[in-house]
Amino acid sequence: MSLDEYRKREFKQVGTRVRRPDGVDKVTGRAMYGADATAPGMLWGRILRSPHAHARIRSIDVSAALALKGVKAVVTAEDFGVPEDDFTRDVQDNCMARGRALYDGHAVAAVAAVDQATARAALKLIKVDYEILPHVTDVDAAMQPGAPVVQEGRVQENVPKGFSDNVTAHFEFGHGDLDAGFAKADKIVERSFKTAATHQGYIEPHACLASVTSDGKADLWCCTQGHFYVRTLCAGILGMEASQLRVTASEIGGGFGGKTTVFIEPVALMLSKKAGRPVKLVMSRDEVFRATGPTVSSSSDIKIGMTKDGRITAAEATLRYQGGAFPCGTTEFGTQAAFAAYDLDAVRTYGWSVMTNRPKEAAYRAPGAPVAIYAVESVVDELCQHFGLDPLDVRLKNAARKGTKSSYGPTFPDIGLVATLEAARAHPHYKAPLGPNQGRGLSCGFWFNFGGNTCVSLNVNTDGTVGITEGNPDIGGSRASISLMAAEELGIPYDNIRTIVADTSSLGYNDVTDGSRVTFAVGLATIKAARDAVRKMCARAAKIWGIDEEAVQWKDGAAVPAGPNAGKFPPMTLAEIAAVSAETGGPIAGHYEVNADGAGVSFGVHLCDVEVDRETGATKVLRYTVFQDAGKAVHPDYVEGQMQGGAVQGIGWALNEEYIYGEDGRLQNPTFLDYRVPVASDLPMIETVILEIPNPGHPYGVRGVGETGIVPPLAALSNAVSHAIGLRMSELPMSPPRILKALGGS
Amino acid sequence: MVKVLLWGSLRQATGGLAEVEVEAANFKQLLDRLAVEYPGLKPQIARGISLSLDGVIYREAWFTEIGPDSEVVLMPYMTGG
Amino acid sequence: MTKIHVSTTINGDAHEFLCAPDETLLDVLRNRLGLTGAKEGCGTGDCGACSVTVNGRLVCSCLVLGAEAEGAEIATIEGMADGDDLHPLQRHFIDGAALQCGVCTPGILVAAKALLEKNPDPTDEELRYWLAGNLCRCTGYDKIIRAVQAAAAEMRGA
Amino acid sequence: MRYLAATTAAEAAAALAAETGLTRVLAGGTDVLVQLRSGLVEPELVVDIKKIPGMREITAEAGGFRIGAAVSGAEIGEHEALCALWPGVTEGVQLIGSTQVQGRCTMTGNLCNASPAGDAVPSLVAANAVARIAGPQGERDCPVAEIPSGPGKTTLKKGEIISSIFLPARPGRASDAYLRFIPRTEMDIAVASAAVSLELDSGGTVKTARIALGAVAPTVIAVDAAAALLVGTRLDDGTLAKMAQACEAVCKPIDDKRGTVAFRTKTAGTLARRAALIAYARAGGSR
Repeated sequence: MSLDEYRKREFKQVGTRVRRPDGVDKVTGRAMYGADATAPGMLWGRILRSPHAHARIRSIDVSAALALKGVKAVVTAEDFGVPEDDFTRDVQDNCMARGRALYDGHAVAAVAAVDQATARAALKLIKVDYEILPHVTDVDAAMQPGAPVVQEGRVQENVPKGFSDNVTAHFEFGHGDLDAGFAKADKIVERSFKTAATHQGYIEPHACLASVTSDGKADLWCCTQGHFYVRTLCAGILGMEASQLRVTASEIGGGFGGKTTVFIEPVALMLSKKAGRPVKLVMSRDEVFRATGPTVSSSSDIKIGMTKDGRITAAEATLRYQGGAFPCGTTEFGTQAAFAAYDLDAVRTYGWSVMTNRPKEAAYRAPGAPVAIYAVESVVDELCQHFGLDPLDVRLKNAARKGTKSSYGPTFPDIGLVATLEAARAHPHYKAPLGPNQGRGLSCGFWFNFGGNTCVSLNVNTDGTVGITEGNPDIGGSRASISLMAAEELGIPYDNIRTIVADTSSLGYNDVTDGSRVTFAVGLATIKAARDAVRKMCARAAKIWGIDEEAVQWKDGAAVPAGPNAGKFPPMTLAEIAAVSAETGGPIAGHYEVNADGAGVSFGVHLCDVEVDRETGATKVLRYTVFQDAGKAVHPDYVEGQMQGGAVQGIGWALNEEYIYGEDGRLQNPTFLDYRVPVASDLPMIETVILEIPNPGHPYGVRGVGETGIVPPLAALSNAVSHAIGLRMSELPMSPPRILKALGGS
Repeated sequence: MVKVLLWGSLRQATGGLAEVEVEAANFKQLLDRLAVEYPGLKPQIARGISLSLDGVIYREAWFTEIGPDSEVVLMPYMTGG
Repeated sequence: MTKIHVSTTINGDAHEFLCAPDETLLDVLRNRLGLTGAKEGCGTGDCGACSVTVNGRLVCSCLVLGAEAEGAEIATIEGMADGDDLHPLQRHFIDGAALQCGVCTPGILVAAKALLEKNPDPTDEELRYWLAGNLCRCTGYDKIIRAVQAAAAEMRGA
Repeated sequence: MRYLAATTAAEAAAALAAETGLTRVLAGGTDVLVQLRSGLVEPELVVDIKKIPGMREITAEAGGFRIGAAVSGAEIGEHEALCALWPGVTEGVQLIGSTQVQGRCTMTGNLCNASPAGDAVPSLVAANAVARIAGPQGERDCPVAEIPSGPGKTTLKKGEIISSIFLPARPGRASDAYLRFIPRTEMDIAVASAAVSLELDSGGTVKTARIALGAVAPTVIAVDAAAALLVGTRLDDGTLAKMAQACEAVCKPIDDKRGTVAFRTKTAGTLARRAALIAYARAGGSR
């Protein structure tokens, strides 16, 4: 595929703040989320989970549960086959433990019953005979030879000898002569960091409604970031043909990466298959925390050398990620992203993937990057402090730009980092005075972004309106953006277009809503589908006018003769062409299918002011400003929303959010009471500055914006706190006890 | 011939070379040649490799054309949240 | 468990239902009455997604037993708009993009309405503390605060 | 589980006394429903006391106030005279949970839940509040401080319920204050807390003082030794520092997911010092 070259243009609709099409449904309580659907004869499912961090399952006796009146089916791992490929098997084993429970909260059995109370009662009748095994939850402990091994036989060929079998993968990136680089430095700072695991914390627990009929057909309704992928996984796990399993994505109550895989869907399908009735399965919050999504926890060592005038001479990072009880798919991204913001002659990053007895990590907004960049940006800040240099000047001096050989290999094309840093430097926030016990921190952030498989249909209705059918769950207003791009391309009002997210039977495969891909890739496909429809409408007009198709062009929502030689015909609008579509050849529709590339990387810079109470260690965020390159902000409200939401998730990560494990390996805080996501009163307004450095790979210049925003807050907060208290913090979260301890107050 | 930059931990499959040269006009040919000439790369190719071509990342497109002067960098298969 | 017969008023309409003694008002609304606008985000009163008012008082319906609804006046998100006329809060939430995924939105709207009835001109800080029991993970609260203030200003006639 | 909406205290007490299985009293339900939800508690009988006359009322009595057991936090916060007389008690109650929880939670429920971290309890203890208890043997009064006996445990006997809490009258120059520490600004359980109640003489010198600490021992504790240090002073910095040390000296907290022993101990002293200053200013003192 050749890249779709960006062309500068004046936008008429893109860039305006239109009302989202799902707005009224969502403010009136009508929108249907995962747990909101019902079906005739529906049963309620419920899952029994391991209370042990690590245990061999000797036997499961379900007879008493099955004997309970109202129980219609019980499912254990024995009901499933064993998939051949590692990936599907891991997903399945995470949904239902096979032989061994690998973490506190790991599913071991499930029931379907006529009501929730009966399902609850049935779980208590299931007898699981566990043999408790030693466990490990800390990343550094899990790497040591002799650590309890979470799973055998998972070590990749790239792992050097001498580690525990929990170390499954090793990555190395970078270039240049480190020794020579460090030799040129006037100061080298080496520091180690730790970060706790956090959860995506979406407010809607996972929920689904599965219906399998005796002829082998199945329907699944679920909240997911990617229902096509749910179909792939579930069909693989249940041995079904994709055509027989139709998956419909409900409205989704947040995902942030955590709803990019399956947890309960295969179980609900199996329960429905065995019970012969529809089964609804809804997770409790406790289950969400114990058995889904968390991101990695990490430990890292950073070494950076700098000259006294602020030039980085060499940089090295070793990043150790634990991704729970299965091989982790996050390490490589953090390891690549660590130094992405810098133009370096000598750089090396090493990544280690480690298994522990914790839930299988799921993607979380720019997976791997926040903790890597947190550690790097902390050390850069420390060096600036050492030399008394302005941290923005130093970042500008070392900033990656067009032509920079990136720390992960490729040479950057047009990127927006310098413009973003300059915007931060010019902003009043950067010069605003600070009071006592206050500090200002800043950090760069980066994410790769990608495009991916996308399939869009655009139907021109006979009344002159347009329906768009796309396949990516709308997680933050994407239907509005997609309609806007179609409106721009077709030259008709936004309100004449309705975009819907179709089920898996309606379109070709669409990748998951992740990688900040939807506005970029679905937008691109929508523009191309619109152009396809335009070409067909021009052909109809050409027929009507009796001229060549090439002699017709599209202008302001109408077909017009391409020039004086084409003949004199009044413009024929989309509505006029649509009205006679039956007479001119039938329905008019545009299509586009692509595996989109050229997403264009995204950079951001965050500025943050905090005040620390030196007697309690409490941190208050006083002011926060986000600068980010959006390429082109199609719907600025929702671009700002991504920047603000990402920033606040990062603030939570920096200050209070953490998975806390006890000595017994059990999660101590699986509630929103003790897993402390930021509440409204914790925060100031989050100011946003959108930069628009067009992405050459998109016709409108769009870059993904969803993920980068969570990357800088960790270091921005840590740097701000470190300045406020005059001590370098190196562990997240910077909870009050940790800060007070650093201050020597307790 | 196309020059291909590998990430560090793949060097063990190429006898320590961080950059190798293979005959390929597109991504598919590149992966196929790499698997033949450096069999140690096969497990990683099976797990997934993305391609950066002149600074633009391609996740999996086999028929992406590679010119003789293109900058070609291998990357682990990209995903996101 | 023997079920309990409950007569109540929901959004101005009389309702009767049977519920188990340990069934929450949230489960009754969602599973017995089809009012799925109130969401269960936690079931323990920590997220506010199930907010409703009972006799004018803002509560988490997950922390109320269905049986306690006997004789009560309950208001849910489904009763907030007057037919096709959206409440100013609802309009400003759409116009101000104060929702992304929207799952916390019903609870926040019900909570914000309860505040404005008590205090038509809250400061940002009062508003943030009032809404502290309504978790939103998407927006960072910025646009929510702005939208509620815009609605409050309109309702004051400012 | 059976649900009983009792209409008299006697009916409630009798039903609770007669039940051989596990029972729970339901006022605001903000703790009871969480327990039910967890599945760890499966009571045979839940007695709702909200329909009992007087349970939802705040009444003036002997210059003080009697607060029915089912009065919600929000209702307490809206009672201007009560808030003026006992600002520390009322601010403590109003710190329980969210606005939504305030719509339901009660001071008495917070007391009977017997968490050492309950936000309503330290101020009640510092205020010398008295609980009125209805039981199978009739009514009795008991100092609030004697109700909790350990985490989740109370001294109430089978069949007994608290029907109201009495806050006594106060002289002119007296006030109280409550502070707690939580990692966020809202929605957390106190990691440490302190309530201080002061009476001043006409010259602004402390005449009597009561200090109670939360979340630093198995129950809320009154720290008389620390309070005694304040008497006869105008809360000079030296006195406050000694008082804070005396508070720290009696702390025996636990290390858990919410805070460390060291943090809880240090913070209890800090909060007691800060709360004392607030109470002092409220009582009309100036240093």
